[in-house]
Amino acid sequence: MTNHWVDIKNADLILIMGGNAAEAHPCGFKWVTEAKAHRGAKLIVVDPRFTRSASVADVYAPLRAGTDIAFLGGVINYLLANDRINHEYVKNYTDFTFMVKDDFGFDDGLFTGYDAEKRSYAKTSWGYQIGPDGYVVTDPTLANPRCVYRMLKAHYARYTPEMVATICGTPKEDFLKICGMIAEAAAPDKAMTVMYALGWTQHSQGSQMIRTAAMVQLLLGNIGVAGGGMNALRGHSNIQGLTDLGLLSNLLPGYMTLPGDGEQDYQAYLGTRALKPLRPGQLSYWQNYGKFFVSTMKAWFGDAATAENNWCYHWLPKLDKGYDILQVFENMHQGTVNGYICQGFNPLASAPCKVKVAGALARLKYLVVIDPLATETSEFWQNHGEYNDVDPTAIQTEVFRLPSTCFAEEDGSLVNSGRWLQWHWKAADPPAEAKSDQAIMAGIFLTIRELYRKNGGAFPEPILNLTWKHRQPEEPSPEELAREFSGTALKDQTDPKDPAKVLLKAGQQLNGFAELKDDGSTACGCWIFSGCWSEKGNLMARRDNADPYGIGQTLNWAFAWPANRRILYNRASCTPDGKPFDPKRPLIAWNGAAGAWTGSDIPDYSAVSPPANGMGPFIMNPEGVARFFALDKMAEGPFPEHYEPFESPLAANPLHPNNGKARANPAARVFKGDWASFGSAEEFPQVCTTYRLTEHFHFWTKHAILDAILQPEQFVELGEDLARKKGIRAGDSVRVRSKRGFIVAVAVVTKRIRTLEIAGRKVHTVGVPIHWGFMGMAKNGYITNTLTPFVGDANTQTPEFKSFLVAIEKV
Amino acid sequence: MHINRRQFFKVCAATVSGSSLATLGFSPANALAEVREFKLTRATETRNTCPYCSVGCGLLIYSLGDNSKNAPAEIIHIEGDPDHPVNRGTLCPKGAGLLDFVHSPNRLNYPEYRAPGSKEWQRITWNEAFSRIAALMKEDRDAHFIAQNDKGQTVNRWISTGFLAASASSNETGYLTQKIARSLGMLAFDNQARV
Amino acid sequence: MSKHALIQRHSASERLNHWLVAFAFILAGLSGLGFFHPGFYWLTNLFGGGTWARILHPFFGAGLALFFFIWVGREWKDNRITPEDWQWAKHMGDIMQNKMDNLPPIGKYNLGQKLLTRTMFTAIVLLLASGILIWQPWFAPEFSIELRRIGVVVHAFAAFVVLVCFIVHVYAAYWTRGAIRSMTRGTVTAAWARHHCAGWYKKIAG
Amino acid sequence: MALQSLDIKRRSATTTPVPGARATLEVVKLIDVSKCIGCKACQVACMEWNDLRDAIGENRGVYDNPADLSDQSWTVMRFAEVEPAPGRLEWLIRKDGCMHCADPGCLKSCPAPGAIVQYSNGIVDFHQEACVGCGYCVIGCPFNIPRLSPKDGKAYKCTLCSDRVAVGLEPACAKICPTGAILFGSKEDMLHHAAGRVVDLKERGYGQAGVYNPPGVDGTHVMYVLHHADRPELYQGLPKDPGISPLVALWKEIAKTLMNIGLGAAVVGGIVHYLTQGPNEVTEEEEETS
Repeated sequence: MTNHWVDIKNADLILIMGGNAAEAHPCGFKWVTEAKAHRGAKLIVVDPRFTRSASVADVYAPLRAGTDIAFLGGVINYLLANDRINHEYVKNYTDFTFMVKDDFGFDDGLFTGYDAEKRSYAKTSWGYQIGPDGYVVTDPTLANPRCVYRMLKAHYARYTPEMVATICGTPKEDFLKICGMIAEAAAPDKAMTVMYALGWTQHSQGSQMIRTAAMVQLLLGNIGVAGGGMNALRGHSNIQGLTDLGLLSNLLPGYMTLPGDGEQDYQAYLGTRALKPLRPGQLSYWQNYGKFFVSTMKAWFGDAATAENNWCYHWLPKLDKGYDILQVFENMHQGTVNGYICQGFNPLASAPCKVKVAGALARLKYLVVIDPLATETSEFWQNHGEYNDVDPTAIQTEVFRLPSTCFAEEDGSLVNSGRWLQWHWKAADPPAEAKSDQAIMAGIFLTIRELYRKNGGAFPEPILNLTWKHRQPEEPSPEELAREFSGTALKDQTDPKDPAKVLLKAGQQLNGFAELKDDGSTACGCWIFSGCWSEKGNLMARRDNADPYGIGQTLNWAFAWPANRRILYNRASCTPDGKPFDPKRPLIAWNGAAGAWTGSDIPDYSAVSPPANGMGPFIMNPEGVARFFALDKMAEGPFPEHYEPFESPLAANPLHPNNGKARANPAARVFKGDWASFGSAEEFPQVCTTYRLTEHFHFWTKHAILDAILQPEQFVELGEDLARKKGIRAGDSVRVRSKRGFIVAVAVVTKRIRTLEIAGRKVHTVGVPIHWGFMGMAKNGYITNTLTPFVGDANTQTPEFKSFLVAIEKV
Repeated sequence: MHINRRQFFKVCAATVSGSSLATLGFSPANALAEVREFKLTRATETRNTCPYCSVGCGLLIYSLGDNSKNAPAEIIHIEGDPDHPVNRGTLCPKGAGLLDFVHSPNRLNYPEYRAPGSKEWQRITWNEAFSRIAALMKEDRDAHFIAQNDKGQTVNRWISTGFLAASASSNETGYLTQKIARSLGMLAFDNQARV
Repeated sequence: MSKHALIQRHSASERLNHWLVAFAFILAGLSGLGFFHPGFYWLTNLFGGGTWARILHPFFGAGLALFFFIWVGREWKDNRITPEDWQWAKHMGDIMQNKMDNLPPIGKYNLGQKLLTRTMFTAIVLLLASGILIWQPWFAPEFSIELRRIGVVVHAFAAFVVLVCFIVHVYAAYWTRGAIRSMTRGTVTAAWARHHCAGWYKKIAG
Repeated sequence: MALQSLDIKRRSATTTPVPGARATLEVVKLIDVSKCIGCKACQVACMEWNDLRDAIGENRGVYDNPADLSDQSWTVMRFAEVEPAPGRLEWLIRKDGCMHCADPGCLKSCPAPGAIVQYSNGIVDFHQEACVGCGYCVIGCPFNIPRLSPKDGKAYKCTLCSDRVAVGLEPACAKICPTGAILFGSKEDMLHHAAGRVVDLKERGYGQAGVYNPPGVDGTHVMYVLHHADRPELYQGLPKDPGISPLVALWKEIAKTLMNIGLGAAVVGGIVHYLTQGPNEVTEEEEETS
């Protein structure tokens, strides 16, 4: 979330699309009802299903699963065509005036540089025109057809309301009504917030859906303001934190990235990351990358990390490609992975195409499952009848199942969607012999380290030198680890203006990432978390909920990264001359007397840079402004374009009916063997989408009796038309088949799923909730991911769980 | 039977009083009409955070006893933390049912091992688990560690063993896991951000 | 032998039947009155409290119905209403004042008794039917709440009727000297028979 | 003993006045159906707080689960997909449970002294230790709420968390409700809040929005805000004009009194007759002549 949960109450308009906040985040959704109650806010829900969110919406419109770019592109077209945008905002805070390279182009669904063989783009032309001064060339008149504004307008001119209706099936009048409501939020004193979740991410073009919505928000001037923003409702309690800490194939803590094979030179590695400003006077905060990196290396490898060895740069593994979960299961399926460790993750149920995942797991030599609960993954080798029909004797995998504690049995911090690091306290001991995750990781690691110490082995240095300064080595305490990632001075830190003045003594906790150094004198395990445990103590444990400005900014509750800032890009809530766009909901403002930015939030800006300096509000971008034109950052192009889901009822992309390459995302990775696993609309005519129910959390709460009572048995939802056609009545048992397998479940026949008119034909949607499996207290069911395709978003490799094809029949 | 009007009224009066005697006079003893005893009066309260979605709702966990030496804490009730700025004491159905997650019959109690081809679990000790897992990992790492790629570039990666990090473990666990995974050279490393 | 000639009015099995009815009636009545009005709730203590009374009452009631139906079956032929009965009814005022002369010769039972039997029969059928409607936990859940509401009203009303019948019956038995003896020892004197049921006496005496 | 437990307004099957000198604050639980997302958190909170666990059932082709109230489920969400105007789909979700009527039909019907009490704050509570399991409360209730337990035969229903309210807390369901669709407070405050909600709903196009506080039972201590107050039956059969059934009134109020008098009259009539007329005897002389 760029903003945070409570801030939603400041919105005038709420768009829930690509998510179902009422269903999946009810306690956060409370702030929608608050906005409605106290600001008279309106709620719009756009979803293939009439969801629980829709049940309390002012306006609901259906669309076909996987067509959100078409819908939002239509909104962009409406806003630009009718000139309903925040001019002052877009002109000053976005790349509207920037000139795009002349050789960049877009032709019948493909951008320049496409290599059909590799299914990827050479992105050299995807850039700004750079002038002789090293800065981007701009056209403040916005007249040049190569300026971003003109190119954007031209690109989305094709997304007419008629085209939206054709692709999405959304009735034109509903679409225009929603456009009109959204356009209202272009007023400087109005804010729309966008709440989305996996309804956008889980598509082969999910990242671009989110980008399209972000572009709408930029046009309206709604990024960085109270009640606005792009608010990703993260699915799990600490998936934000684990992502922040870089627990992904290619990441280091704080969104630093691991080097690729080609980056053999440390300075070159820094050079491509510590970017110089692209416009005069810009902060380009990533210029500090070296400080963050060195401090992390010092935290990890201590005295072994020196300037001479480039802070152990080569101790880090280098990437030849990304090893996301889909790639790893592909490799496992190919037989090149021998071991797998699942720490509180249940991939057999969570990953796409169960048959492939189960087959892959069976090829492992060993599998370690660390979990408080008996998960499906830990029993993938066990025969559970129709739900997991395998032969244990044929599976040669050694499996370990290690009991861990649950939330109530440990101390520690979690990062919520609003980036708040919140500390929690242990209430009871774990059952029987269960151990904390830290103790389990320590147990495994220290045993390995001892083996390397005794017997040597492949490249033991990083293992032997990993810092391990814990009072109880076999159980590192959460407090010690939190202090480590928050950051410590390794040497006395002196005032740059007065070297005699010691600001922090060696061994003291840092106040924040501004104090990090690239000379090895500071250690910080995760720069964006820096300051969460300072000399003032554990700020994550703060519990002062005072809200002095009355707009939900509780700065003394817990700690928000970065730097306890609650709303990102908050400089953009002010006009270029430093006054709030909406004086009733000020976040920060330029305080001339104090010579600083002050207000209800920590400025996301150089706190003392006066407006006249012209520094842009998007300080992490070298341009200082937000980008409509994504440069080379996205796999499938600088402007989002609608592509059909890999399994679509349409034979062609209505925008590019004659270009087969532009039917589905041209840059999405498809493994060789998986092309055959896509089904056709002839065989599988219904659009299927999978989702959560509010009564359950993933594959987890089915183990809790109270929640098993609420939704005891697997079901699928279908509209009345389709039910009539198939002779299915509510309560009947039905089989839902995809090319990859089938599930059997109870039918819920509902008015809430409408038949859509797509490109002149009727398209039915089948909804499949995900929560059942063959373990737990609820009735056993089929793993929903038996049905889903093994293809992901081109940028994030998030699987396409939200739109694929099935056939449904009565059993 | 000679009952004149006067007699009739007399009879009626007698009947009413008789009826009253029978019915009102023997009003039953008052049973105690007391509400159920409040069950948290002396329970121990601990602040926590909901482990499910990312709203990060504050929780109050109530456990039996006062944490004295002879009374191991047993969690008896969980409700929302009214001080929490986001949830303000509310919870969703999952959070409301956390008690049954803590006490799920499917909680794991001991390290277990399943041998190749076996149809069942066997209970093992933590030491056995750590020793065997460490040996398997080291064996695989030593055999498949890639110090240099085909081009002779230093890459120092280990991709034949993968790691899936959780979605609900703490930052402290995540940080420790990140450190350990990278020190081993792991790249087949992912979390539950996507699914 | 008594000094007066005795006539068998009720056989041993009839008497047993009657007293089974009476016993079941008293048990059902005592256990049910607590639910009829709170003032009688103390009576439930006789059965071990309210819950026991609730559990037992329907069984007493079912027993009552069973024995009563048997009784009615076996006494039916003596309960048919004859023209003499209507003649007899015209003397009601006299009868109430114990003036028993000039009565028509009626059968074994007089019209009052016959009507009482009919009333009680009807009431007990209603009690049984409505009782089943509200019999927890066995039958009640099978019926709609509206039907059960009718059931409780009918049950209460029929119970009232049957209780009034009971009071009348008991009083009449007490008032009519010799009647109780006929149901304890089975016999009445010939004079009693002639006095109360001349027709029946004639039939018996030949 | 909680002070509040003594502040009783009515007590089932009790013929003498109950201790009622103190008048406590009248409370109301306000369920704003227009804010309810049907998440069922209230169902869980209710079971969790009251130490109940309903059976893990099955899906019957609808979202409603458990399918009905029971001794283990004192509240359930009832889902209705309706189109009050053609083409305008609404998913109306109502939290069903005890309405805590000001004139409770259950209490009126109950024959067991003290098994049902109405506190002066308006809560109607069942005391299972005094309950005899007759099921009359089920018959008396205009909303079909109480359920007999198959385990112990006693009647159970929502207590409005009388144990929590007694110590100054809100009911578990009201506390938990993530969208604030369940509020708890003084009757005055709740009516005021409800009036504001009705204004908001009317502005949003629900011309017939209103508060459900049926006069047929003298009002309730659980009230609804409805978008379609003119058609409560849309909400899975919420009764339009509920009241204690005339049959129950006939049974408990008129009939019993009259019948008591009737029985007394029969007894007294007998006594009077005997005293005035004496026994009907066969005279000695008659005996002699036979």
